[in-house]
Amino acid sequence: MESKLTGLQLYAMMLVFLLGTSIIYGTPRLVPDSWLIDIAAIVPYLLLTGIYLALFWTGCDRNLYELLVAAWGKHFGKLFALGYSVYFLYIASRNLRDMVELILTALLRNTPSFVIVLAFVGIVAYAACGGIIALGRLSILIAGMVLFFFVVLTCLLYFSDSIDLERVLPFLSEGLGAVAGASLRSSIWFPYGEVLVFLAFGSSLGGAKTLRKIGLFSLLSATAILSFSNLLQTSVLGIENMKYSVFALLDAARLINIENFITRMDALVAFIIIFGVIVKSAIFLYASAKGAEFLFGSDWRGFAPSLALLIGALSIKVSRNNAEHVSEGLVYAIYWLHIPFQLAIPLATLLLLRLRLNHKEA
Amino acid sequence: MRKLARLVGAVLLLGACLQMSGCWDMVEVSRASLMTGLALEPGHNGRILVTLEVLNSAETMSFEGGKGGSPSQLYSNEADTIVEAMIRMNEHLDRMLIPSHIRVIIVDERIAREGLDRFMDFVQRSRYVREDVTLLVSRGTKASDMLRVAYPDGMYAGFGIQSQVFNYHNNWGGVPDSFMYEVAQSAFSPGKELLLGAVTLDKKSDKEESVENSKKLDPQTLVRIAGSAAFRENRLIGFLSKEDTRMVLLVTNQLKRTTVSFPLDGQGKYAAIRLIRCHTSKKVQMIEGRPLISINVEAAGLVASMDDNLAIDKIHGYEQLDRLASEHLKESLTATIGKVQKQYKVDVFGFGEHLYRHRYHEFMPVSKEWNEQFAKAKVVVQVSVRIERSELKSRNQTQNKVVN
Amino acid sequence: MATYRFRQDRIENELRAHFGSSADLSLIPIRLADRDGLLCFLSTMTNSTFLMNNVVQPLLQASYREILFDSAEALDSLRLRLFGGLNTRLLEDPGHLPEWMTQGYAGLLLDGQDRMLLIHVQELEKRSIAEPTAQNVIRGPKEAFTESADTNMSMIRRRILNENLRFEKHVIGSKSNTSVYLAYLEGEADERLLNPIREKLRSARLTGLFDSGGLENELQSNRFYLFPTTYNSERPDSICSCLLDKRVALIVNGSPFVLIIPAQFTDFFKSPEDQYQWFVFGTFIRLLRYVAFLFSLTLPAFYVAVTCYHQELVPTLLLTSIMAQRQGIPFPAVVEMFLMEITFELLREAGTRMPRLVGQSISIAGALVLGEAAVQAGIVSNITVIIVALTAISGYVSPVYTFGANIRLFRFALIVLSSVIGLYGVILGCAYLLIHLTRIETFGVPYLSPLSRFSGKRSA
Amino acid sequence: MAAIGTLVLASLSFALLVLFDTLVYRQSFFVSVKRMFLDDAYFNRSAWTLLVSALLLSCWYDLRERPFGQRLSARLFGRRKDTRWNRN
Repeated sequence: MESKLTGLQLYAMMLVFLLGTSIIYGTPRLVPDSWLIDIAAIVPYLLLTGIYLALFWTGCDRNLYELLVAAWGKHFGKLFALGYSVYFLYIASRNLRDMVELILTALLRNTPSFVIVLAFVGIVAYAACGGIIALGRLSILIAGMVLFFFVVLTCLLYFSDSIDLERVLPFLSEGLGAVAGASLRSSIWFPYGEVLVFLAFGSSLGGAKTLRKIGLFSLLSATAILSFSNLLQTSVLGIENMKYSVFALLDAARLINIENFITRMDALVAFIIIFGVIVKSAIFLYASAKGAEFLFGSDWRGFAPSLALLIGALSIKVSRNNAEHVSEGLVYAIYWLHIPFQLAIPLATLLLLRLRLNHKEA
Repeated sequence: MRKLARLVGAVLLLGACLQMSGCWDMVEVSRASLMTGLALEPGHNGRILVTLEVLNSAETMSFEGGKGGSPSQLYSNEADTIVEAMIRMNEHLDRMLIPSHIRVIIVDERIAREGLDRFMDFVQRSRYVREDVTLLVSRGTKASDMLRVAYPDGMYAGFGIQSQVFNYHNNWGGVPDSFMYEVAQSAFSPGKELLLGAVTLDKKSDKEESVENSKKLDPQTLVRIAGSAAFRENRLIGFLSKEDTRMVLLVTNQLKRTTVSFPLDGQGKYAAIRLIRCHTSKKVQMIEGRPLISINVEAAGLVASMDDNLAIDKIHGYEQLDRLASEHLKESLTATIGKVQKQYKVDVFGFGEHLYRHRYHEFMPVSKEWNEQFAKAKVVVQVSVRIERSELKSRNQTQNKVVN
Repeated sequence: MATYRFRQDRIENELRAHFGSSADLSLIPIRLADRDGLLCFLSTMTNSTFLMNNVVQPLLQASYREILFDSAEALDSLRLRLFGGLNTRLLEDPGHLPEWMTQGYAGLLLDGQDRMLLIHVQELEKRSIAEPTAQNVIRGPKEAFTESADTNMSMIRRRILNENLRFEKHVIGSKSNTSVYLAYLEGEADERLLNPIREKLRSARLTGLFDSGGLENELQSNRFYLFPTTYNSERPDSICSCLLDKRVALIVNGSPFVLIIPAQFTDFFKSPEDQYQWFVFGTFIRLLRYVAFLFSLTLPAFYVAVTCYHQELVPTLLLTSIMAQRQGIPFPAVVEMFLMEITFELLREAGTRMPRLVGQSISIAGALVLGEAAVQAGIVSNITVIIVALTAISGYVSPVYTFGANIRLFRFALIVLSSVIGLYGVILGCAYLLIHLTRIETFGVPYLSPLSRFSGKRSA
Repeated sequence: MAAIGTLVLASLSFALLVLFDTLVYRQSFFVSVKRMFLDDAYFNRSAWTLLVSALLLSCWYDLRERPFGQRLSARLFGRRKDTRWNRN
């Protein structure tokens, strides 16, 4: 009864998914040329998505949780599936926390975060309950809006002549090695590794061949947009200024000033980021609801609203202040969550499945 | 099934509102008033005296129902930090203050000498203060006197000063546009020191300032632009004259349009050239430990006035004028750079930043004491002014004799 | 049981009992040769002159010609020879007679026959084809549908001279028995779309149906949809263009508005005039409609959010003039906005419900006097009146009138949201609307379907 | 089953948060458990209301599965067959 996602819907969904929260903070600025980080790390991304595609191809249209049970047997499989559900919930709560921070800084100051989280969670639950097809159509609209937003932002910045490409220099001041290191250390997991979530949709992805073609294409365009956004921020704010600004894109958008009338564009940035985070959180919620359905039996629509509220509760408790939030994400989350769940387990599952496949054929 | 999710959204949203009732960020506009100007002076024992210009919107020009009262009032308060002083304004002000529309921040000379860091953090961190706020240094007078100047027909001091600096910068270039944004830029980018606009006050009579005498033929007190203020590590070290500031803007490519007047042949005859577009390309390199700065200025202009009857209907006339203009510009440019090198020893031209950007490995070893390096740098200036047209008349009308 | 023999007097008493003392029942005893006969019909439903010329006259003349009225096949010969051209039918069971009479049939009865002859002589006063009132255009046909389904069908048939055009008749309403015609192009409309509609029409539980509006709720699969999922129009040319576009039309007898299923979001912004003009101008106007839709939805909420919550998003000069105007206004911005919105709704409702002559003066006087006086008295600020007027006007830009009603409801919701959590509420309101739009499906066709044509079966 | 599922997921994710707190603040597991659940109760109130409503919602969803629940929900939200609205 789950109908297939069309190509365009899948492309838009992956694009918005990849851009969702990484627009807010931009790639972590460990190296002066932060806009190179995304481009430098294209090869590792392709390897990572290659694993997922191979997993999907061998699993022939079964979703992630079924593959886990098929590879690891009933008990271990269920354990890993539980782990993945919690992992998706954790990432969703981190995304939600990113957005709440932006709202509390850019738009509202005294509103308690409870209200913001609650309103947002209601919307995400409603979006996720619509099923994957409605989410696909929604992300087409939002992908269009995000692209339009970047075009408008660049034109406005250009006309208020605050773009100065001189600020991008000195080019590769710390050499290519530093950039590659930074991209491996942080950027490969944060926006790109999470494409794993699409495996959880299984049959509604429309076949492995289309997934490979479209997945690759959306990955490349997401990298292009992200590095363009970083380049824009660097050319407007300058490398050093960007290092200490919490929301770099927001600071860049604040510099728009045309004839003292078209100014103060913070709302435009907040508008786009909220939509991006809605889609991303809805996808994560849908994936973990599917996991819960797989593990506990009852229909996933029953889980979606309560898991959404759970994400809300987690996002309030995930970190006490901004510094902890960022450091937790950059250092601890990578070693304790991203590497095992995005690299180790999928690779092991792939190998096990291949072994079982050869064993059965032999 | 979908009813469930919709029910969840609706019930919980309502529940939340009831639980914490009230609109947290609501500011009723008719009960609030705008902060449009900020003046900072040293207060008693190390505290900061903050003077705020609060707008009385009923009197501003946009509302014809005004009863002719002064469009803005000044309130001042003293505290250890600026934020606290601003927030505590309600000690003697009944309305809620909206900080997001400050147009001008005037820093007193005495505070600037101690260093800007003390108050820069709040201004950059707060989302209310925009990046295009004009930051000025008051020269020779108290900062709060600047905001006391009255402007005719409902114009308030904050807006007046900002448009004065804006127009002066665009038409003649004697003052940098000194946005808040530049403080952050110069603080971070190595090799470029901060240059802010400086304003002063010339008071004809010390009568108390009021709206009436702003309507008189020659207003008593006026805000005058006094060139610019040079900083080293965010500490004021000196003021530059308007002519020197124009040359600094020329080098940093911030000069929009200007008028240069130069002597023609020494007997008190002058020509004025209106420069429409000027562009400077810099080349900075370290030659055996000593920076060599070569500047190439190109400018396009038109003849504004000419006392002598140069033959500018002929080609050689234009070439002569070009040559004269270029030489004059070159002299004043080298003079300014020499003066800044000797007197202030601070690189407000951004040569260090250019070296940092283009020759990163040459700059890093000297980055710590770049100002000293700049002081002993060798400067080569090359100017080429191209005068394109002489507007309506070609020769000087008054001196044309029928028979000569 | 023995075949039932019709007796004139018994039928007469039955009909009188059945129709009671209703004035329009007319029973005319006639004598054919040596047989007694009865002509029964409802005078309001039949055209008496037509009846006299085409039925009674031939009968009387025929009575002394050679037609034998006592033979069993008398009715058959009568039917073929005398009433060849008319739509006639034979009836065995007298119980159904009243039902046929209400549909405009005249019953001819001969004593002793086992069957009765029914002649279709229905002829109702119809309104002539007039100009459209709700959706008028400058360039384009000026014909509009009328109340009678037959003329509407003829207007469609006139435009689409295609043998595949089908009109399926359905009867709806347990008490009113209104006839509803399902119009579609064979081969164009998809079976996956037709069957659910037929099934829905059959299972409609309405007691009476007097306008296509009543049918809209029935066809909507989920009552909580904020947006209308059936397009209605009184212009035959827009209906015909929809029919060619693989869609199905529903013509309700007695309603000038014809329904189109399934409708998409973009239909409500298409006016037929766009195709008849230069396409560039057409697209520009259509873009303008979308902008007006956004304006009428979010402008008041955006104004409230920006003036009350995010003053830093307003350029300084604009904010100073807003503040200058709002000096001394007793209400906070939210209450003021609500007041003005409700007064405008009041004015609009009064304007339409008032009889045509008085209506014009009320709406103009109301808007001017109320607006001006309120501002003079200092209850409302000028800028609020401007904003409310702008939103009210841009609410009517959509060619389909019913679409405007939904926007107005959601506008109030957005104002409440923006008064509680400011711009964040407005953004979330728009997000909810967007998600809602992408989730609406009518009969398997997604509401924003131009983005994705038939996306397979209905998702769960 | 939905209630149990949500409960398990909630407890596991909170355990994950506590694990991260121990790592980031380099304090013992029990200290971070105390800080997470017991300290500054006023600010935690919002998180607990969300958590409790999540669990209540999943219980309500379980209830709807059972026949008793269906009858209850039909009466509360169900759409009465011939509402006055339709019988115009």
